[in-house]
Amino acid sequence: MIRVQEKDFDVGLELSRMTENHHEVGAQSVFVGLVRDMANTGKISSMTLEHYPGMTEKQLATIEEEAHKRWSLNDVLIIHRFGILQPGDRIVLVATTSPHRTASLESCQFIIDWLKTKAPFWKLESGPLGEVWVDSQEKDERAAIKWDTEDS
Amino acid sequence: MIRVQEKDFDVGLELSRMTENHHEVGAQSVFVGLVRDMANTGKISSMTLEHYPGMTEKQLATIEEEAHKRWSLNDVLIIHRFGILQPGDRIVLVATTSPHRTASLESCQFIIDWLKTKAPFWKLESGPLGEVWVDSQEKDERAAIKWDTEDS
Amino acid sequence: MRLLYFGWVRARIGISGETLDPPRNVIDVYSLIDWLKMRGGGYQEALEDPTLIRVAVNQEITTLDTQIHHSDEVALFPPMTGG
Amino acid sequence: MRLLYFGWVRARIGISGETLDPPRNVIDVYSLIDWLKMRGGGYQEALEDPTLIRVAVNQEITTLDTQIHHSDEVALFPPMTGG
Repeated sequence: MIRVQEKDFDVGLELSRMTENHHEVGAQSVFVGLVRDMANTGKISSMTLEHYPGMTEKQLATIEEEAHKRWSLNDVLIIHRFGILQPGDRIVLVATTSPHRTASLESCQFIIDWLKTKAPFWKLESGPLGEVWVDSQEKDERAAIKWDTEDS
Repeated sequence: MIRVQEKDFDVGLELSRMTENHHEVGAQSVFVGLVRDMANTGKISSMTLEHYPGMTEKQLATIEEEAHKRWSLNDVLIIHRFGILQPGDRIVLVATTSPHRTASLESCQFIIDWLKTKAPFWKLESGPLGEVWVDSQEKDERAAIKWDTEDS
Repeated sequence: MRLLYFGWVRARIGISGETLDPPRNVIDVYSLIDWLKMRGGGYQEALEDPTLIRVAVNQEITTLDTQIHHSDEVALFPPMTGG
Repeated sequence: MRLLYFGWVRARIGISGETLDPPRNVIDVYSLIDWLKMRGGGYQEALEDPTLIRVAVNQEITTLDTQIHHSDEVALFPPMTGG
């Protein structure tokens, strides 16, 4: 399941839903991304997440489908927030369940690497230097590309 | 923090505690292990986790310390249950927080690989053939050894 | 043609989107960018270095040499920073 | 010497632990296993194949050639299956 929303999510509730009454699940791997208070330019006061409505949902659905193709998974959950967030706020939740741990661990990492470079979000940090757009990271590109080459 | 306990744990509560008022955290990676209803011998009715009290805590503390040595982490949490569990019950929670996702993702996987072969637990499944001890998996050995060679 | 701008491309151009009617010689994203830059001001500033620009046509990520048509939704933006 | 048994080693021997006074020629875990096997019954069955046996001395995982003393806590068990 994928969700793009402004409001926060309840991690415990979301994770329980994926495993309750699903006794074929042996492993659940989870990633929670949060707004850090430190940016390159100093302490930030807020972060605005802009996104491309419509395309975001399409991209996330593509990632979800790709994860199911590559691994034997019981379920995939991706929740990505947009809007104005404060330090300590949750940004993203990725969770995958599978009978065995390797599929679940690998697919969770795959999805988060993918989101970094292929989900249409743009981050604007408000800090001591005013508003600064977060640059894409070359290491994020490399992390995402790694999954392409492993595939071929 | 490490905990060895008979009772269940509240995943949402445990994860929130690690990030609330810790605004230096940008990434939290989590693994939840659960009792699957399918074993090699068929559907199981329960699983008994035997452990070595005292040594279990020592081993888990060693793993925690090793993770902190290898990665720059804000926090590590390992909760491992023992006793009689039913299909769908949670067995283990591993969670790591760090400013950046790579440290958190890698250390979480490291810890779960380590636990599989170096935490003194033994699993007894009750199923259609009666009680059967779960064999250690050669692939678990390989997964754990991988971290040794990466280290050297 | 429906145009959408995101991130600092949007901030520099000053609007989040618009519907424009590019001339016939705008056949792909490259020529669209060249045409927009001629409008000057924020467009020139936002699109100055096309190597920094990413594009989606009809909500699919693609390359700057992609052919485009009047009925397309074309979005221009900096590299994405999700997750 | 404090001895502890876990997993199917415990199940086959039939007790979870005991305090024994091994003879002088029991100098390492190998010779402890040999001596225990001579007690027959569950010990023989549990320890028949020493390659399947893992050992901790004073709660530290170690190898079967580790020297042991009367004051040690020695635990014998199958490969661990945590997580």
